[in-house]
Amino acid sequence: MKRQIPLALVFFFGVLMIIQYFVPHEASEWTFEFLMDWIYIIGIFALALGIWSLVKVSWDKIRLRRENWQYAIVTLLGLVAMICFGFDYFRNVFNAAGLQNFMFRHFFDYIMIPIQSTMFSLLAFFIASASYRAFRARSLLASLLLLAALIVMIRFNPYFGPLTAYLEQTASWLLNVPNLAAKRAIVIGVGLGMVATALKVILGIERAYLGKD
Amino acid sequence: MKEILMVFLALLLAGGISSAGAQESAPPPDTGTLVVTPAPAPPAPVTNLNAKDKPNDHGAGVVVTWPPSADDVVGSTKVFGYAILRAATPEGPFLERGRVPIGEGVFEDQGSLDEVSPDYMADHVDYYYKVRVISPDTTVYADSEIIGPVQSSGQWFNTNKVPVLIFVLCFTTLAIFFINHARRGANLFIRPLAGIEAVDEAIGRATEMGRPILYVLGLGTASEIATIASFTILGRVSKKVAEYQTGLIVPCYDPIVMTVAQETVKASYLDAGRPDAYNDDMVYFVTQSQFAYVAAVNGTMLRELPATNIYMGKFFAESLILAETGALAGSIQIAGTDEVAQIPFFVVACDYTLIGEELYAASAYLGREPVLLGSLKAQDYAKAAIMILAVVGFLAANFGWVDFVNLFNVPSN
Amino acid sequence: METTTMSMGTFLWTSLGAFLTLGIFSFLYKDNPFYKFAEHLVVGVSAGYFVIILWHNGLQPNLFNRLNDGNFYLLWLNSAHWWYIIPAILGVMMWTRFSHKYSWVSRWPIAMYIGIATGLAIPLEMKNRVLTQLYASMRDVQWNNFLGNGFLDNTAGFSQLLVFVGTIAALFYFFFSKEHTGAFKGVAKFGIWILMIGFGASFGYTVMARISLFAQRIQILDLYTESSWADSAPGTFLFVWFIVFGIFILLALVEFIRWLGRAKTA
Amino acid sequence: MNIFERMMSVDRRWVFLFLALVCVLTYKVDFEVEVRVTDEVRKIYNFIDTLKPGDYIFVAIDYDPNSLAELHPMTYAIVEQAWRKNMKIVFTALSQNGPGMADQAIRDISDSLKLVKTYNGITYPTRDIVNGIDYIFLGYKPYPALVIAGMGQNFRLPFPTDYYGTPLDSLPMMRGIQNYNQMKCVIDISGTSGIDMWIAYGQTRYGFPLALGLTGVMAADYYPYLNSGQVFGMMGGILGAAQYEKLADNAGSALDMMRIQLYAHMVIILFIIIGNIGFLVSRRAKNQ
Repeated sequence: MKRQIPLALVFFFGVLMIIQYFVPHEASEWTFEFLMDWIYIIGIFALALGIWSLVKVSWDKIRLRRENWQYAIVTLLGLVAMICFGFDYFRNVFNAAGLQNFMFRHFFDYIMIPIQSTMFSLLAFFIASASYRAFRARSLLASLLLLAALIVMIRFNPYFGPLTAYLEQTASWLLNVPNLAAKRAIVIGVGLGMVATALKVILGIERAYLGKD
Repeated sequence: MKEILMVFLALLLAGGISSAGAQESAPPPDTGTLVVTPAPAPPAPVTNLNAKDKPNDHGAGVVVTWPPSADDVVGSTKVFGYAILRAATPEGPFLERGRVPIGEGVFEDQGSLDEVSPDYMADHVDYYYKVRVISPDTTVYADSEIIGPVQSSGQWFNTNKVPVLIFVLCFTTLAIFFINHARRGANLFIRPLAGIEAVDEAIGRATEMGRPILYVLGLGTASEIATIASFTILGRVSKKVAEYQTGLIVPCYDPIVMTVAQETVKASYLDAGRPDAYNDDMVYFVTQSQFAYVAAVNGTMLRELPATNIYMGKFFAESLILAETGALAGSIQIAGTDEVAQIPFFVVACDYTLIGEELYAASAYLGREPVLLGSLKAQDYAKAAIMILAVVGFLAANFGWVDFVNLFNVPSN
Repeated sequence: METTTMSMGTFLWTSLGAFLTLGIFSFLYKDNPFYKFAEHLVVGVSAGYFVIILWHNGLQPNLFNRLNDGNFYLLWLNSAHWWYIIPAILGVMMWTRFSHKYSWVSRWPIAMYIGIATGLAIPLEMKNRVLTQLYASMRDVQWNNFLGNGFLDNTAGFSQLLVFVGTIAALFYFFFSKEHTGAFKGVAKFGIWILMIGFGASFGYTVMARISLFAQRIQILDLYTESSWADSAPGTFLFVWFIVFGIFILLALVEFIRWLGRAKTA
Repeated sequence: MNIFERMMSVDRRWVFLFLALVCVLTYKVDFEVEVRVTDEVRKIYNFIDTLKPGDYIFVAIDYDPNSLAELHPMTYAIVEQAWRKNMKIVFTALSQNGPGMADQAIRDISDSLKLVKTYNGITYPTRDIVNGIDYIFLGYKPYPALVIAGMGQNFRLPFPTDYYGTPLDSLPMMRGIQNYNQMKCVIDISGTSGIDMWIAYGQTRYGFPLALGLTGVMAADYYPYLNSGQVFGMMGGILGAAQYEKLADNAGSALDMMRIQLYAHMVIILFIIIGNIGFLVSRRAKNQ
């Protein structure tokens, strides 16, 4: 009961969706629409798990006074504040007015955007320090990689006079020929890998997602 | 004044006669101009036209094809284009369904399936078609004979997609054959991968130094292929960790991945006969926000100073930060991802990197599990087939044997 | 980027944004309370944001709108689209994932979801990644224009030949059933060379991506400082502006003095 | 410890400081960086240029604040060009924080539409952008693959109402609009793996013309799809955005940022070369 039915479900829905791809008839379009309608709703409930898990982790952190527990309060306050603003101070929960709420929008524009984009701009510094200390031409392959990288990085640099056009052409050739061949092989390989793993899941061979009971 | 009237009447009569069989199609508009021009001869009507149900569609579609009319010659002023008319009965009212410019020879009459829409076109109902050659002057045209009855219907199999079906079926039989072959204990050869040998070495190193192993499953969700492969590798790594009693830290990004990882690690500890050593805190959820997750994992790295970091799964922009901080913490780093955009960073900053589907090979090789082994061999033989097909196709394309190449061309609707 | 004068409200909000930006940048120096505050704040705020988006954009239109003609007490069974309750129930079943005893209940919706996701993926991924790329590699090489016109011509015959041979060699590198010995060793080596050039090209492109993230932050801070100076009544703005930048300048000074102290004793 | 090992052991924060100084100083000096246009970007511009007023295009804004720097300029340039030519746009945002990005972009571009501007010699009058007439914003749904496949059937399947909660059928612009067939093209501006979903579940299944706006990280990996014709045009990273801004004669933050890019790249190249010279010297010293 605990394992047979989920595996049967996976097999049934998997094969159904494969057949659906090959059948243009209106009935197959109808089943596709019907299943999609259901999956969106199930998917949203699944994502609610993530929120619940964050709240649980933060709450445990506060209750057990774990390290940095004061900041967990900031997390929960931020969560509650956004939910309160998003529902327009709980005035209208069932219409999308909350999305236009002044505080909701400003929290997004002046808290989420600065923090998230600044966090990623740290990457520019990490690349600088990594290129200074980590990117070594240890082997022939690594030096090949670095050489190609340098050519692509110089391509829009105008300070090479007559050489600029050649650099630009080399970089464009590099991107359109060897890079194309490499990425095509990877795409074919990854495609086969995806189909293989998806097949194993449908045939019930791959059961990791169910876990052991 | 009388002569003008007479000529006018003649014009009307001429218009009436020439449109033989035209029932109440739009009456020729009153030209009203006093200039009298002899009625130009109507263009040659279309002959032996053909109408059949549109193949590979979901119904309500008929394709009408016709050879160009005799006057449809390049630059001819007589033919302006073709109009296609449809009626429920041979005598019934003919409604214009569409126009096609000069030189065209095919028209798809696509109706709608839902009864409410004005363009409703029922399946399995007789329809009659005729093609009208229209000239710049709307009063002058020539109709072809009426053909029918023709019925539109939805097909149960899209013949354009046969190549995809063949590839999927061949691959499925290949996979099932090799998996059963592997299950019956056949020793299937896989060449050793540098990255995998390093994983065992690194687990040994972590045990000697008595420092934990950090395993990051990446940012993928539980249904993504790379994450499923990463579960298998995590299963194997945690089995070894259970035997050697080394610490294991698994910060997770996605709640479903976390719960599945917990069960995988619990199962491995069970297999290693040490269910007591497992506690849920080893595998914990951090956050669903990408960068906050990375900052938290960095903090763990600098605090715990793990001997080995293993990154297996789907990684995005944060891969460099993980590898950089890992290098700072002085641990051996083994990475594997099928996220092609992040592989250069792992190749450069980590000791070993599994490129693209070497990650899948690693989960098969490490797991030595017949199922993974079988599916990997199936992929290998499929890859061999593709390489051979590509070479043959390449030679075919270069020596003019084009229809072999077109076998692989699948239109996308 | 022309500077616009600011109202008081916008100024305060931008100052908050600037403060948080500098808070995150302070992580470059070392992990400090400002960074932790900003990091934990964004985790909470983005989770809250996601809840609202999932509610207003997800459950509201797809589930509640369709059920609102029924009433709550009859479990919406009397609404016109009563069958939408079933996915909702399946969704709630997903929540049993956390209770150890009933976690097997959550396997049904997960099985359904993974079944549909993988079933959808197989034909499409096979066609999109394998078949289309295979068809694209069967191209006729322009033997007459083999060396191409100009320095390194993408459309030249030798480029097209190199694309084909490179693809085959790189594919062979990912072939795991044959030990790379003898002639195959050369093919695999050529394959990994092509792969490394491909990764180098990605690396070069990625460096530009990372730098533009930091460059945009400079643009925003520059625009913010310029427009707050340009305002007619700088009195209040100057005061708040100094607080925001002042804190970090002060911190830098403190660290610099401590560093000097350490340099003397080391 | 020879000179290179001492150089390597310098604290990484000095490296950060050096890069920050270089970038800030180059931003303060005003000079023009000449950008040459590659034909992957030109194809997108030409395609949109040939479209007529009243045509529908589909813009998918699938990125988060963390790739705003490269992708916002692309969205601004394309959407402004489309709206200036009186085209109608259907927006979606399939990444977690996408709705906020799209909301901000729509607001900013509608404001900039109120100014009279001349691009490539053509003067465009002010225009008021009205939701429901000039654009539809469908909002967010989780699991992009299933949403993209669903929209191929009918937009109303995954999106019964738009982002603001109004049902699609009550929006004048959506009359007669069923799925991708009524769209002249789909432009996916994304920083996540949502791009593969658009290619596999969208273009491969429904066959509409697809153009991509990618972050620099992913740009190099999509050349196979450009070569095989699944994608007709591609803008890669900030350079792609700058090229598009140059073509549209609408200088925005991308062109303004190019001078920082130029000098920062020189810094990185310098670091790599120095690092590797140090590495070679110390390795040769070790071998002796």
